[in-house]
Amino acid sequence: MYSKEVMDHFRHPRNVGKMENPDGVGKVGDPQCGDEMIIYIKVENNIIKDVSFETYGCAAAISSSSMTTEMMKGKTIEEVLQITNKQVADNLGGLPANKIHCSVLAEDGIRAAIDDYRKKSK
Amino acid sequence: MYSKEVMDHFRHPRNVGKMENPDGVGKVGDPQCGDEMIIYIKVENNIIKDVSFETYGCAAAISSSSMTTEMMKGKTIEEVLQITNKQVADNLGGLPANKIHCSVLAEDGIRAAIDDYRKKSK
Amino acid sequence: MNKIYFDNNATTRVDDEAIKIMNEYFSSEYGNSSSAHGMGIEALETIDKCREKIAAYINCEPSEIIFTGSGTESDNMALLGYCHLKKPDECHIIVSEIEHSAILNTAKELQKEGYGVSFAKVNREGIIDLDYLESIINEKTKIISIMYANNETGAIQPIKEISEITRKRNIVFHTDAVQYIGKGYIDVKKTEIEMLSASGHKFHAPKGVGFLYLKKGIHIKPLIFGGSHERKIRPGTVNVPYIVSMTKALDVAYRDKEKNTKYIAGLRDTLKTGILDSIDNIVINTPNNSVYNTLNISIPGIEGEAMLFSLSEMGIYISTGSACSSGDSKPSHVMTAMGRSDLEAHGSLRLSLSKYNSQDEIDYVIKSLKEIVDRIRKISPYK
Amino acid sequence: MNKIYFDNNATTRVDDEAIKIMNEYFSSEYGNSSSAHGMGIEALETIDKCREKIAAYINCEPSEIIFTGSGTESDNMALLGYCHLKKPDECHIIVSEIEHSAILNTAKELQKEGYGVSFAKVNREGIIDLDYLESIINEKTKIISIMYANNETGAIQPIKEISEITRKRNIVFHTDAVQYIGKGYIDVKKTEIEMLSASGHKFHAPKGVGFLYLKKGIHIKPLIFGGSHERKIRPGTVNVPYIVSMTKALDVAYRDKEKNTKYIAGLRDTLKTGILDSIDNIVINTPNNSVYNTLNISIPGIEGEAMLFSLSEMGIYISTGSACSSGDSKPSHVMTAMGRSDLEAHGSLRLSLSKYNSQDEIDYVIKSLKEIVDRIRKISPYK
Ligand SMILES: Cc1ncc(COP(=O)(O)O)c(C=O)c1O
Ligand SMILES: Cc1ncc(COP(=O)(O)O)c(C=O)c1O
Repeated sequence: MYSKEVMDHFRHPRNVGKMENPDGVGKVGDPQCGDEMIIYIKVENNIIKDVSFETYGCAAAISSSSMTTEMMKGKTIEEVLQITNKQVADNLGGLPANKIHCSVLAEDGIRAAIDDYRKKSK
Repeated sequence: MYSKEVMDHFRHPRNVGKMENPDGVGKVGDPQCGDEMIIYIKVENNIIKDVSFETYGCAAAISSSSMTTEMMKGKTIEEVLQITNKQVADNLGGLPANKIHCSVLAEDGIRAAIDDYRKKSK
Repeated sequence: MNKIYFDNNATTRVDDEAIKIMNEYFSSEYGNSSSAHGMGIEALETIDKCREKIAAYINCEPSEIIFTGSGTESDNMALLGYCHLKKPDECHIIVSEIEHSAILNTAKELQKEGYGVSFAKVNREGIIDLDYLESIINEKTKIISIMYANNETGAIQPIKEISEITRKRNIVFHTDAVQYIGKGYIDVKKTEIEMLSASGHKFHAPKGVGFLYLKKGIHIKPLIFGGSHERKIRPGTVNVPYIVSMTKALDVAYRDKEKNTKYIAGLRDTLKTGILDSIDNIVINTPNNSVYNTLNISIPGIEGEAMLFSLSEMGIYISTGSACSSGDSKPSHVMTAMGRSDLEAHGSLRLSLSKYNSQDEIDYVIKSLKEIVDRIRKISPYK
Repeated sequence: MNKIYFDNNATTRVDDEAIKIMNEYFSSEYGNSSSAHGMGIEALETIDKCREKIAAYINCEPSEIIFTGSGTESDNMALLGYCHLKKPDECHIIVSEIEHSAILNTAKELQKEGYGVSFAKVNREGIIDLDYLESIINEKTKIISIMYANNETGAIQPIKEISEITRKRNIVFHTDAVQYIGKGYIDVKKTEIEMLSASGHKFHAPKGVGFLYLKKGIHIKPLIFGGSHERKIRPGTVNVPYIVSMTKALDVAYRDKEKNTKYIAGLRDTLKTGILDSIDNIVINTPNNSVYNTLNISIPGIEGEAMLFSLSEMGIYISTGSACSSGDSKPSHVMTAMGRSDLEAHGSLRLSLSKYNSQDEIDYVIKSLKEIVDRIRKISPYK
């Protein structure tokens, strides 16, 4: 059902945890639907210096979060805004049809975190 | 399903066959419904001297005919008219509910044969 | 007593391979195909593999196969399900006079509900009269249901010709293939068919499982409501063991088709010749173009139940079109539709064979039949 | 990998005795119960003997038992079948909020067709609120359907009290006893019930067979039409092997009831205590008055599918009331009806045991659950 990559990121998620003094925080999802994702970022010179997440959700949601944070690290703000849910899913070796929304959530999470960062740094 | 008596009378029916010069013939039933019975009688001094039958029908119809002819033999006309379908069925050790109509046919057969005899001997 | 089972159009013995494969699904692979965990996923994969195999046999998509609990249910889903999405006064239905009660009584129910229903006639061979069929089609005709092969006579119907009529007129074509699948090849694309019913127990799978082929784009209203099994068209926990068994039985049927066809057709021909040679005044009700296992004859003047019962006493199991045995008052509607007289209809016997029958059995049946006919003819006013 | 199956409310492993007895009906006693010959009569006698046995277990007449193809079908026959003999505007129906989808979606279908439908509420324990139930009865209320025990929580409903309400008001009472039969005693005379649904695969019989108890004098419209099987209420060739198997499984269930109740309830209590002792912030969703095999808990802040999936990876099979696993968007309607928060509902797990489970399995599950909860809680924003 799940790919090896999904399994790996679910079992050993990267970049887990709340961040102290983040530069931006993106919170997306809805516990009513069974998923919520928080992405924390630290930005230096327009570059994602550090990123972490906390996710409430199924295995696909957790692994999508983990993969997304890995993909964000070291990229410029403009670059991370180019990340699509499709790329996340592809990097995970694909997701089952009924789990695609989890990667969409991750994409939304990136945007929300960047929005928050831009608001705060104005 | 069928009693031993029914089986016996079906396998070895008594008084089978067309009668030459009968005094009365009763024909009842309807091939459309899958059964027809002909009872032939010879009457002497108001007594059934001889009786035979031809029946088209199921095992219950054939054994009812056979039993009925056995019950008629040697009885007076008044006596055979007292024979009921219930007696026929009882003497056969009972009939399944959906086969009771076969014994009714036999009772009708007696009446028809006697009617025919009375008409002819008028 | 040895059992000689010549009633394979009523039901069949389950194939040994189809029994063997099913058993592990009772005690080991017993997951519910709706469960999200490993055992559930395995169960789902199992039935989907079955779906693929069955789809391949009739040349449709796997998603077009819906597993059901019987041929009767498949037939009802097709007919009731299709019509109940249409208004009664906008929907005219045609079924043949010789359909199984699963179609016939369903059509009569629709008639009661206000749908227009017409009945296609057959000729003396028990084969659909195509001209008559065309003549009863009207502008409201939405669905035609005609069986692939008849259960009483084995007569194979002109399915190709009917599908040309329905395709031309844009009418949905349903066929009850319960008596044909596994015995003949079916291709729902080559011969355009929109819906097709099948039942496992006619081809050496268990009783209580079947399927409906429902062409993509054809919508039916479910008969029952509940979970989301079988795309919500047929809810209820999926009967994995029987589906596996049915699939295996179909595999075996098509794997051994050539061999079995030859063998069983051979037995039937010997049976037919043997009966015709030893008993006179026989009417043959099975036409030349028939499934190879069925022989229906009439012995006018002998009521079928008396025959059936006498044979059963000897361990020979057959069926009859006479009423007496079924509690009904009229003889077989199929015999009547074929123009058989009352005596012929009540004297009809169906002998339907399978791969489990033998030449010895055939010989014994011919001999026994002759004896019984002789005995009962003596009793009957019709000789 | 060892399989630890804690999902017995989804489906069960078929009992060995129930497998054994069924097998001879595939290859030897395979007659069609509608056939008039010896093998048919034997098949009919077989199912009628099963009917007698089952009737005795719930204290009804054998003729009041109708064999069906599933619990879903039984439920639909009761609800659709009963209502379809009444006009929509003259018939108000009550079902509970916590019914299985086989009742819930059927009631919603009836609602679409114009019938009045009200939903009975439950309290925080998941038990019917009798005062509320009485308050929604109106003069058109014709039928109330409330389950005997709930499949997600195991909560046993106040069936006796409900039957007193329905009797007093002359309302037909249907109960879905799918999760109760075989685990508790049922007496449809003492506790007056007009219709009752059961499904074999919840008590160690196969999937795809069930029955409906239909009290004499209560009329329902059949869902399907065809032959005269099951008094024309449920046509289709009768599934003799599964009926035999279901009957044997019920025999075994009631024969071993005391022993198994004690054993399984003991396992469940150890499981409950073990979980409560090792994991904090657990909500118990199974009330005291429940079937003895079910434990439903919520671990708020952990989404159920993540748990289910992690356990499944370790060979432990359970179920969850979270949406993610079923493709739906909302969490369990039962949890919501019980006033559970979204996080509680999405974090609900059902562990349902059977006689095939062991103390070792319980210990292993407690340990595994704790490990997984610890791991996933670290990832969750809700600790
Ligand atoms: C032609 C035909 N259609 C439908 C059916 C019904 O199938 P089932 O017995 O599986 O309901 C049968 C046999 O019973 C049949 O012969
Ligand atoms: C309470 C309840 N009712 C009905 C059903 C449906 O039974 P079946 O799966 O046999 O259709 C189930 C289980 O699936 C159930 O738990």
